[in-house]
Amino acid sequence: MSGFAQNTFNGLVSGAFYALLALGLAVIFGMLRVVNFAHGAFYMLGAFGAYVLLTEAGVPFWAALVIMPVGLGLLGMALERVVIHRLTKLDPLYNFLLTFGLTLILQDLVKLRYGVQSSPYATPSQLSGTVDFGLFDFPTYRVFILGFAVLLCVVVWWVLSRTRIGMVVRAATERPELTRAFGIDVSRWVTPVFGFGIGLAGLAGVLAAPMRAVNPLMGADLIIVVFAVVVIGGLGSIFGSVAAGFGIGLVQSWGEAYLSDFPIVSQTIVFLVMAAVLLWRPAGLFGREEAPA
Amino acid sequence: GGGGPQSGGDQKLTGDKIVLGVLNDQSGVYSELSGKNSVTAVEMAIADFTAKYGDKAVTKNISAETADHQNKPDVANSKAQEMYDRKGVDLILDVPTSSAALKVADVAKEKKKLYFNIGAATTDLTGKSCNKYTFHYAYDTYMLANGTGKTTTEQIGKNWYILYPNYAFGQDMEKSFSTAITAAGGKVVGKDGAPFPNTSGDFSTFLLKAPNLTPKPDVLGTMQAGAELVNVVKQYNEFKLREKGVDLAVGLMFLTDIHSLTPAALAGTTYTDAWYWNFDAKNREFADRFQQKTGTRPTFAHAANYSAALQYLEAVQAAGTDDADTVVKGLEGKTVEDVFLRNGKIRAEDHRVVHDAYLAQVKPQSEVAEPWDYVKVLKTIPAAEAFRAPSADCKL
Amino acid sequence: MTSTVDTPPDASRPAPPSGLVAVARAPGWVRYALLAVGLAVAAWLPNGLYPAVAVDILCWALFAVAVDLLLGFTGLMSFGHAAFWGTSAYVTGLVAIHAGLPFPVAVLAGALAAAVLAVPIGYLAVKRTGIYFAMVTLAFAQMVYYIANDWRSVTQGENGLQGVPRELFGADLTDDYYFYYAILPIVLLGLAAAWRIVHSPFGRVLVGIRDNPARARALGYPVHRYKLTAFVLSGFIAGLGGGLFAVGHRFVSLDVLHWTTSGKAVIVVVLGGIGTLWGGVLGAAIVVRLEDWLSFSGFEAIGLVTGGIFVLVVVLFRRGLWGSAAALAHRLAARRR
Amino acid sequence: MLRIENLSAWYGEAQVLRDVSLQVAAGEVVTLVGRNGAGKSTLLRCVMGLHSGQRGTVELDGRDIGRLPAHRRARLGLGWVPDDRGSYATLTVTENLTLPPTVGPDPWSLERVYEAFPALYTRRDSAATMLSGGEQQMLALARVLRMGARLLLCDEPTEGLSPLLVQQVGDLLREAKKHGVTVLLVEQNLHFATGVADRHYLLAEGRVAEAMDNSEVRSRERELLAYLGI
Amino acid sequence: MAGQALLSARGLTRDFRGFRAVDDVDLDVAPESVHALVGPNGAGKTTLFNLLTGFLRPSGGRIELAGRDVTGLPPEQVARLGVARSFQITSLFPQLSAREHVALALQASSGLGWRFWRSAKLMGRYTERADELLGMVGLAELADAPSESLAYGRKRALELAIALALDPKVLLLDEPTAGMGLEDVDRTVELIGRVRAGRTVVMVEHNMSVVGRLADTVTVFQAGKVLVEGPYEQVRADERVIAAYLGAADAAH
Ligand SMILES: Nc1ncnc2c1ncn2[C@@H]1O[C@H](COP(=O)(O)OP(=O)(O)OP(=O)(O)O)[C@@H](O)[C@H]1O
Ligand SMILES: Nc1ncnc2c1ncn2[C@@H]1O[C@H](COP(=O)(O)OP(=O)(O)OP(=O)(O)O)[C@@H](O)[C@H]1O
Ligand SMILES: [Mg+2]
Ligand SMILES: [Mg+2]
Repeated sequence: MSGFAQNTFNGLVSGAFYALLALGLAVIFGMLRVVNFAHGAFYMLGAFGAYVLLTEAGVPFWAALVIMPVGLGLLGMALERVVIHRLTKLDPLYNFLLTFGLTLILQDLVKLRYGVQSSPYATPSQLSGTVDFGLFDFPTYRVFILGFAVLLCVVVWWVLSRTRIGMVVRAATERPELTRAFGIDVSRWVTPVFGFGIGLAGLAGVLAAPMRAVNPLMGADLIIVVFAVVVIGGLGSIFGSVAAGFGIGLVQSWGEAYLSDFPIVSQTIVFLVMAAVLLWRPAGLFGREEAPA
Repeated sequence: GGGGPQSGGDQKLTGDKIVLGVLNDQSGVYSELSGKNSVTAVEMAIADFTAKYGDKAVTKNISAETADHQNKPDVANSKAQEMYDRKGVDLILDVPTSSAALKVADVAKEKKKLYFNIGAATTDLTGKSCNKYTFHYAYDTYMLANGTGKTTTEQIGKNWYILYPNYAFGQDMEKSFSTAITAAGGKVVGKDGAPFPNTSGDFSTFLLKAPNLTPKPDVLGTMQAGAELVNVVKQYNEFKLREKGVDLAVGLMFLTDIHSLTPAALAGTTYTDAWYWNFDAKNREFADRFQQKTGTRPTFAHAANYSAALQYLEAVQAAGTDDADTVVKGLEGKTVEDVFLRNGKIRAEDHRVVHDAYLAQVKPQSEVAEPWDYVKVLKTIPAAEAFRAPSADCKL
Repeated sequence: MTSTVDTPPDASRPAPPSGLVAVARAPGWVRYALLAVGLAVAAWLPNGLYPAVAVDILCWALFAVAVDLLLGFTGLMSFGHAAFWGTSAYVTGLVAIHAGLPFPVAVLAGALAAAVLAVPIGYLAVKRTGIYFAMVTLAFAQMVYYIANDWRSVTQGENGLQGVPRELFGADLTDDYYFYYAILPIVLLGLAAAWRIVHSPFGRVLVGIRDNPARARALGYPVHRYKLTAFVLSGFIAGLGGGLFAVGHRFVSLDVLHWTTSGKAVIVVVLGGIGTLWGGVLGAAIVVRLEDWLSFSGFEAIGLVTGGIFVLVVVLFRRGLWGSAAALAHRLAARRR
Repeated sequence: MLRIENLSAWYGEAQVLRDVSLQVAAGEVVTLVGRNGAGKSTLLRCVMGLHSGQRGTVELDGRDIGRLPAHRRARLGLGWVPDDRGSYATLTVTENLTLPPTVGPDPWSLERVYEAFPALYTRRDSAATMLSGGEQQMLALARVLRMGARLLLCDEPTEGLSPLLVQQVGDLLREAKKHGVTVLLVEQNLHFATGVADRHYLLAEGRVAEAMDNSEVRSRERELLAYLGI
Repeated sequence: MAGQALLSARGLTRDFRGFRAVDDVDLDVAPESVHALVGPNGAGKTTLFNLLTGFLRPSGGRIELAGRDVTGLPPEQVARLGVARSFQITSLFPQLSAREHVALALQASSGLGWRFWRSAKLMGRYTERADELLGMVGLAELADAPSESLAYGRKRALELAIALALDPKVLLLDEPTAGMGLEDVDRTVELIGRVRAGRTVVMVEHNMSVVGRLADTVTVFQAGKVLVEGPYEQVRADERVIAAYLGAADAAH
């Protein structure tokens, strides 16, 4: 029984990473109609940045947790200004391709400077203990991650659905010209949202640094799974992405624990779920049916 | 090496030169443990050879070529062909990644040119895929598993939980480990194949399971490599398994892995090493020279590349020709000794190059006296035991 | 599935990458001259390039053209075409190894297998369009990758399928130089087939569907079935390329199924020019040659270059090489008139 | 209030407006009539600052706004009802209405909008593009009223509306006019146009062919209809 | 009545997330008649069109075409059974020329669209007929212009040409004259008058003069339900219709 609880807890923790990444993707997609392939690369930059800050400037984890998301967010904003926004008028595929290219570039830049070997990053000392849950104990750091991620998801969801921001940005990306004609300076809204989404990826990266291997490729394969997560939850649905993120984390964890005799199943389970969802609800579990194409 | 130099008059070198080709990963996951620094090692071998023989050398025109195979077998295939055909390469060295390694073996066989594999672990190179022109240096899955599995069982603990990545390499390792452990009187109380590649980077399901098995395992044997190994170790520490009495043994680990994980994370971990830079004075001398050129300490792959290049040149020197068949004949059955090969022998039956191996243990951070000096050697595994007997599958 | 039509076809969404470019409307002699030049270059290629590289270019040209058939002419960007390229490579390899048939037969079997696989994947994927389609195909291809990875008894897993023979009625094809000429006709046939598809009544319907699927349905065209057919045809052509690639390298590795392979195929198409068909051939030649050169150059960051190309093309000249050249020629011609 | 001087506009190489000059005084309702393709919609887009290939002067209250970006123009009190209705698929009806900021002295409240267009109230939580054609038309008009724009640029606001609603829109425009709102109206329906407008410009082949007042339009109705049709 | 109707609906209903857009509608369209659907905006006319043409699945009820049950068939199959439609909001292929549009429509009824191994030149066989149809709607000179460059009114005309190209038994026209100048309206009315021979036409139209000139039967909808049905003059004078739809001023006029 405690085994099951532990596996569940673990599933939620790895789900927290999916959720945070999916959330960033969903914010960017929902608002800007851009599928950001480079999301995994920014996650990697977040983790790497934390490592570099620590080793080259002695900046501790807690400071990195603020500095990296902000810094990457600014980088994201610059990126949006310089290239992304030129392409929003075109088919979304172009931005997909652009960010794909960007992924290759970012990975290689880091690789050139720091090599491919994983870099060390220790758990912050305040969180290096374990928390006793009666039935089982659990690393404090994981408990922290879970709490932090849930809090963040709730806050983001609240801001975007309960304030004007979400509405304006959606309008601005759907019909930039028209929106401008209503007296809204589109770029002032869209750019920060893109930066924010990137910042979320960076944040997930910093959080991952003490737990996961920090290397230039850490986001590469992960992003495909996150894509599947987002398709399952409903692309652009904030709630759906977060829910699917945690859900897939759970399913994978259980799959690994109880289906270990069928490695092929536990490995492809995300995609199987995706296929089923596509058959049953092509728009994703929480996605709205788009105006048909 | 034996055999005196031939007189300078009747050299039979193609193009009157020797070209050594280093084909490996220069941009991917193996680029640090081998990569470009292996080229430097090969260049050192050329320099040492030239210095040794001076004017008596079979030629002074020895050079190194290199290409990046990006861990892609199809790239390795084209590059290997191109090296042999166009760049006049006489010997291809290194080639990590089993699929690429096996492919290049094919090319070598077809082009009838020499190939010393160093970077790949698959025993197929000396098993069903062996051929006349291919030699396997340094290490293989059997050596890793046998060394660590047997010695750790004897010296550290009998009950094992094995975690392996679910693909060819991991499955081979798991089998070899289980065999070695059982043979040494140990027991595998549990084993799990983790998804490979493990995109989530999470191994906690398995790590949590380990201490709850009955009987409780003494050792967690992980077969993961590279970044996955880093993940396993980080999470091993997170869940405080060492404190719970489960020691860590690693299937395949390079010096660079220890460096990136830090000895603090790995202290007490055992693994089998093919060579260690600070083992003795001879090794250290080589390591110092290497560090001058590259700024870092050599991994066993670097040393093996040096050794392989050197032994090839010696063989050519002895044969007086770079004709592949002649050189192969000279190499087969030869016993060799150099900075890398201790009690080395080039087996004629399957072209396995056997030598001493070492069971190593990572020192606690407090004992690390100088950068990169991370391990102590617990035991030297004699060459005769370290590698498997020639396989019946191999028909040269 | 609900669907409504009383919304503008896509006021909110801009038109997909444009197709039919100037060359198709160029005067006949220009087209014949281009064709002649193209054939001449193809016939000369292995004399100027390392033959193994030339063989790769041919295979990738087929692959790129297959991807463009979907992207440029049906408006569907498959980011998972490695599934078909790779499946065909494996099937070709297995048939060649175990049945000892002449390699064109093995390749045909591989391409058919790819086409068969394209049916279920296409069936699910064509339910979605645009970016969703890209993500869904990407995910399914990854699934095929994992299956091949785990199905060791057949695929040999990580080690790859070694020793695929180049059997052709006992002819000695070990030299890539001759092998190149042995596969050239097959490749040309594949390219001609793609050209024919694009310029067929079927192709016209595809373009219509690409631009306004609801309208096409109202005309009586079963849109999903057309898309699926295009998907399968594209899978077949990609499979031809993949099968030849397997025979060309005489082995098959898991890489043929990896998502980076799909990504590379799209790079090739975008560089050549989406919706230009021949742009893919040009793109293949450049990318393959460039990668070959880079891996000997000692420059470590190949991704920097391919990624850089990608960004530049997408930002600065979206028409790609072929498209830009065609547009330029068109403008010059118009000015003269 | 609005003065346009020698305005020309192009789509690529094709010129669609040729030296158009016209004026709209404050509080006036002026229609722009012309055959399909005469360039009426393009003219409105030029005024709004949404057309890139243009040359000429556009003045609002004596101030040259020709160089201002669209959102700055809107802030000066311009409200645009686009010919394609401009509904946002990703916003609900209420969001469509509350999206634009208020830009004038007399914005309508949401309640007032819903009172005037009960149909919108019942559909308030649907995505705007799911509305019927006519409902979307109402939404587009309601939106600029809610902004409180001083100068409305309406592109065929009665297209697709039922007769009853057409009357209502007429009433609305007259009402707005009473409150000092200025309207530049593109309209095909002469009958409707004469009902609400003070003056009319006839646009033909990108030029202003004639300026007329109501009585003139009524007396020449047959002739104009024939012209507009040919 | 039901027996003679070419197109008929029984109890047709459609919900959108709890909102009932079409509510238990019975409709019979007599063969070779012109049947007009009118009603306030949002009454459900377009939704009814979408149901009849298969673009929407009904939530309840049944649709018959010439006695055959066509409920729930996908749009392409409905189209193949001889039901052509135009769209209320213009829906064209932006990059194709007017002629290509019509050719594509003409080809739809043949199996030619599947011939991926034949030359597109085969489609040349439709040029003559396409030009003829374009001439009918007044687009002869614009046959080569890409449809995105056509002004709105021209696009409406092209919609009509496309629908005609399908040579349908039943022609469903959603506001065919919306956005047209008066002359174009006259031309369109005259055109519909011409093509109705041997066909059944169902149209949604707000322009009552067009309805008056063409329609044999008029059905007035309100809030998803049939309010009144009958000949034009009778419907026009109906109190309920005036109150709900026409408004007093227009009725007087
Ligand atoms: N995006 C475009 N590209 C090229 N030409 C265009 C474009 N939009 C409009 N045109 C052309 O510009 C001219 C004027 O178009 P505009 O839409 O202003 O006419 P209009 O008077 O509003 O017509 P309608 O009454 O049909 O709305 C037309 O000839 C049209 O073909
Ligand atoms: N896909 C949909 N989702 C939700 N509501 C819808 C959808 N389609 C239509 N509706 C609603 O159904 C009702 C009927 O719409 P419909 O388009 O059929 O009206 P109509 O009679 O054609 O009106 P108009 O004359 O304005 O075109 C409207 O209130 C509309 O908002
Ligand atoms: Mg207009
Ligand atoms: Mg309608």
